Amino acid sequence: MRDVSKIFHMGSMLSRIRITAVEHVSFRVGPGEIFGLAGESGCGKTTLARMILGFEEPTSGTIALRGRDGQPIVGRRAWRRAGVQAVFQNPFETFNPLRQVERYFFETVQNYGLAGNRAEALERIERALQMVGLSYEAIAGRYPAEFSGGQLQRASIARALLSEPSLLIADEPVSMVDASIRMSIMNLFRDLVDRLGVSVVYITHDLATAYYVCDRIAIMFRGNIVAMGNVDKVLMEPKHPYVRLLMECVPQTDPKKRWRAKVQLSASETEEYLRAGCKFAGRCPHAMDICKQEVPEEIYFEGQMAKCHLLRVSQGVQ
Amino acid sequence: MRFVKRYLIPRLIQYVLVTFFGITLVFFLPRLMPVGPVEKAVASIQARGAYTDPKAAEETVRVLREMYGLDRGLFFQYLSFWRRLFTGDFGPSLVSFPTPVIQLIGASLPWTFGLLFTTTVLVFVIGNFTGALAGYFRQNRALKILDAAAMVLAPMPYYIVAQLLIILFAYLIPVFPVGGGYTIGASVSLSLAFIADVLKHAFLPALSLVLLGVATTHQIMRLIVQGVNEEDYVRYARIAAVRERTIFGKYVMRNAMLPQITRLALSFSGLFGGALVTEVVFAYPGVGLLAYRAILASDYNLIMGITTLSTVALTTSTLLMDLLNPLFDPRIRLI
Amino acid sequence: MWSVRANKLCAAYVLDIFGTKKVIHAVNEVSLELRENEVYGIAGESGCGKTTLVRLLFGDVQPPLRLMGGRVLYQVDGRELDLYSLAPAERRDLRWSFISYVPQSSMSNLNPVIKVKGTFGDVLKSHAPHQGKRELLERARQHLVELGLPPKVLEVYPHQLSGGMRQRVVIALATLLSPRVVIADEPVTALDVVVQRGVLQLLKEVQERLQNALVIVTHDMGVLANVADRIGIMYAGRIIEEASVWTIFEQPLHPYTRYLINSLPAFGDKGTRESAPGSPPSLVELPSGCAFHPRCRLARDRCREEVPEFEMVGDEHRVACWLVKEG
Amino acid sequence: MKTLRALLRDGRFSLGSVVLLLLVALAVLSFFSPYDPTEWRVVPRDLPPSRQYLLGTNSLGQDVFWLLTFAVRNSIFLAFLASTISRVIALAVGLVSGYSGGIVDRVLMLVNDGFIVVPLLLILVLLAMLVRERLNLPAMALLFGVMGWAFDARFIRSQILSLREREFTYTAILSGTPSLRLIVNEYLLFVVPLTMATLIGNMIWVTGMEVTLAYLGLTDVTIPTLGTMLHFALNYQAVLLGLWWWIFAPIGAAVALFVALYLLSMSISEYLDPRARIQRVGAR
Repeated sequence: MRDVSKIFHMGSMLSRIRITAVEHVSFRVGPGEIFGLAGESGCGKTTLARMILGFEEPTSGTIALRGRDGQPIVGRRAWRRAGVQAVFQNPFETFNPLRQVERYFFETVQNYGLAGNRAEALERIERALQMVGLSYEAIAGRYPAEFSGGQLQRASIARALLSEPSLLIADEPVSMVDASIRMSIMNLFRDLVDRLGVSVVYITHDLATAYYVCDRIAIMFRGNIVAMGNVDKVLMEPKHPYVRLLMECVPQTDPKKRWRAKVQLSASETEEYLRAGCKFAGRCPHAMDICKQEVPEEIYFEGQMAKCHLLRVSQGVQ
Repeated sequence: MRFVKRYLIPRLIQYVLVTFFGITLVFFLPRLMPVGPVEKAVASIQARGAYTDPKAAEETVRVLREMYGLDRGLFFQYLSFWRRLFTGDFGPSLVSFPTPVIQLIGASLPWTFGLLFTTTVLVFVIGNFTGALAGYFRQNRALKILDAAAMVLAPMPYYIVAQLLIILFAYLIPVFPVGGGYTIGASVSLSLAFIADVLKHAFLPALSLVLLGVATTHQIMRLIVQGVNEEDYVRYARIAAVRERTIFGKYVMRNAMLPQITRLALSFSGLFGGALVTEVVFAYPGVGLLAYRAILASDYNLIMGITTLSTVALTTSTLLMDLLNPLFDPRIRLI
Repeated sequence: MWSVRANKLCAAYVLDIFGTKKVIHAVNEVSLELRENEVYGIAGESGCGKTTLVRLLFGDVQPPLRLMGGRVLYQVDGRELDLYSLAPAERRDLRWSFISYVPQSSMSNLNPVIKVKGTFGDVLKSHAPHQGKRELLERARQHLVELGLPPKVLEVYPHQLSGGMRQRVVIALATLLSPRVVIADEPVTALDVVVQRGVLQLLKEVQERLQNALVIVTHDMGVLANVADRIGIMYAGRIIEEASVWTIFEQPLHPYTRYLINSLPAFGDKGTRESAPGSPPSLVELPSGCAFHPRCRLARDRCREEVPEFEMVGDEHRVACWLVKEG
Repeated sequence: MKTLRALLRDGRFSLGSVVLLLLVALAVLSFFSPYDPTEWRVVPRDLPPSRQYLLGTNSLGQDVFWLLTFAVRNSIFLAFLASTISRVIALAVGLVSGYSGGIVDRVLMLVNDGFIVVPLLLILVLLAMLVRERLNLPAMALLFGVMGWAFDARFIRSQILSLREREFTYTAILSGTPSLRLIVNEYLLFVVPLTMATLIGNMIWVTGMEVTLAYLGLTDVTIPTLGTMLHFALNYQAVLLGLWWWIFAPIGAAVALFVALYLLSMSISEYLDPRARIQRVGAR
């Protein structure tokens, strides 16, 4: 059986301006799972993605990865070949506008030694493109500007799949794609997970699509994961006050569920990063003294995790 | 405090490093040449030994060898170069032996400084003004002619423009003197007549610098203003029907000036190079002419002194502009 | 009562890119009406011409954009004015006092080198040239207090404000002279959900206070579901369906609108959503007939040949689709 | 081809290229010269322009027109060679510095800034003074090339810095492309056109410096260039003697060369900067 799992354990990742971008974040993604990583801009989700991809080194902590065959992956090259690949936000930027799209496919095949000759390479490329609903013929000899955004995003996914990685990082893959074809890309991810058993980390600020596609989800706030668990639990029965606030603010696409109450806005973002204790304490309607002093611990119950002092008090859980 | 930590201290460190490295370059580059500078100077003195006092020549050679530690390693020479630099000692000049180099430079400096300061200010004011107008009113005929003139002038070397000015205003229409700092024989004093004389002599050198400086500044400012004109805040102010005059002054100009202030140091260093050449063409008694005399006589000490001090002057002017910048840009002041 | 009426507006960008002439038909025969005390939402994907439409309503037509036909009428204090037959000075006078604009939220809508009060002062001064500086400042301060914003924002530079606060300051700036129409173009696009909600809240509050017309242009149907009263759906430079927010979400008629609404993910419902096939057309080469026909599963011959008319099909509900018309 | 046609629609570009082509044609003519430019007293002295001596003759007994053809040839050759050398250095420093970042970047940029802050004219004068006797064209090109790269290296580096942050860089990394190949594959196409524009700008600088050094008498005066021609004209008091053709021939050619190159570089860099291009469109 293929068993893909990743265990993250990382400590304070110091960025240049000495603001902790990601703090003591741990989670694991199982094989064939879509794991959502959601939060507002600047919550550290992109830094986290860059660390998983190996573009940045964690200051402390470790990241482990297993291939589709269940073996642990070591080494930079293998990490990206059998380990983790990515799909980016802007499909028009994913490929160099001055180069033909197909060249990235051949380079990937060649650099990772995935095929012995050109015929094999072509076959492999064709297979990957078929999986996303394209064909080699459709991309041959064309430059990025000659595609639509949706096609390019599919091509980008196909390229990521070439080396049969165990994990796909999708960083806001649909936010730049036209609304009318967004869902077809989301459906594609679901389809790929079901068919290939690849895992996906879906990074987004959009909770609605995350709810649609994810199995489990982690909500990040100012470098911390404040809630994590099954997507239905975390989003539909939010325990952490921040998640509750988020859910209230997501504009529901139904005029029957219009907003009523007013919301309070955060003062300054840097201030929240530097805050000791719970980073959300400044805006939390239920903040207590302890929230401003101590970082809350992880509390597990009913299949979800939340970091909140309030929960310990009200639930009495460890 | 954040300003000091994020802006001031990095700038100061940068200043020290770049100055250090620049002077190091000045020291090592000549030594990478197939002919060593000191050997060359020694040779040229020895060559002249035939018709100068042989004792004095020998003395010079001895002093030079000792001073540069010629018989010791390069690193030792480098260290002693720095040691002497900190005491302002560049050794004796070879042309006017044994007058110290620093004294010669000191005597020429006011002339060059006066010329440079005046022209830099004029270039900044005139070039930015015409450039801004040309960038803002892009359809204006007169300004388009100005653009064309700037386009032809900008790439010229200072030397050619200076030469043309001499031919034009000193030979063909002799309204200005051909060269010099003041009429030879005039008594140096602070009288009105003398000052007028000095200004008359400085006019053509200054004009050549101003013409070229304005042409370049004009073109850059025009491009900057065209860019700023497309910025969101300018378009938004225009949509909000803010008066054109206010938009030009407070929205376009204020923002377009920021890069120009940063560039001022660069413009200064460009004019400095120009001044060196212009002074030679007009025999204007500044540092440039001094350097020229040093070249003719292979006066290595003097050239090294001038080059080193110029490096310090240029890095310092950059630092000054960096320090001035926050006064105009709140985004730097209030990081 | 209506305040702005657009009649068969057509506009195009005429580009001359080193000799090759390129015409982008950004807005085609758009007619709409903005009424007092309503929030009108314009929805569409990127490149559908919605920003151009806004510029036309506003009278901000500069090369390479060209008005190719149609009229825009303003109803100012009971008088009907034809925007494009007004003198430039008259048009300028209507800006901010009758119609004003909230641009896409970005860092750069406020002059970075002057304090916020400077920008407020400049706008006020241009419309009330005889008032003193102190008076103007007081007026700006009062306005901010009315909107529930801290007046101390006047004393800082734009870069010292957070993104959400900056956008709210811009909203305050746009409503300084109590305009009858406020047009907001993607006012919350770059903002996080919590801030987004705050900004929308402010827009809505101001609208309720002034009882004027607010136009929100966005690609985010969720935003419109929450604040709009009526919605116009744009596709390839045309409004293809217009109805009240309830009708649009519950009984969309145009196939494009249907795809759009039905593909929206919703909490509590994980059922599969289908996107429309294909991708939006380029405005340079529009398909013949109905621009949506290449992506429409129900397209008939007529759809390929004739542009459907934009017709009333029910109470305040207009659609441009042959299928709807022919049943 | 499309690019060339687009550029030719810009009046500045076509004017610049016409003038430059004329100058190149003049330079080519030197190969058919009846005289050896290094020899003196081959024609009568101080003759004004005439049918026989198109641009007159000088006090050294040389035909100014044919001398000019050599001068233009040598000056253009020198400028091109020197600028090519400095472009190679600038590209290497800019690409490596911009892509690798970190300590490599810092050290390279320190060197770079050192070259920017030193008064180049003085240094060149100093160096030329030392090797005056050996300063033939290739040596001079090397000297100018080694001194004139710093500004554009910084420019190229800033381009790379912004390219490095674009997503396709990460696509290439994820495709397993090694660093060196990545720089060549992904960035060179972006940087080369800009480098060409700086090449022309640098040629202006080199020619200006050559003229200046020659005027100061620091180059090998036996090689005819625009600078040495001027040097002789001034040394023989051509202005005072009224031999205007002698002095205006090199000045005219130099001015034409400067303006032509400048027009080309302005036009090309504006074409390459899409923002400026949009403005051009908007203006019509």
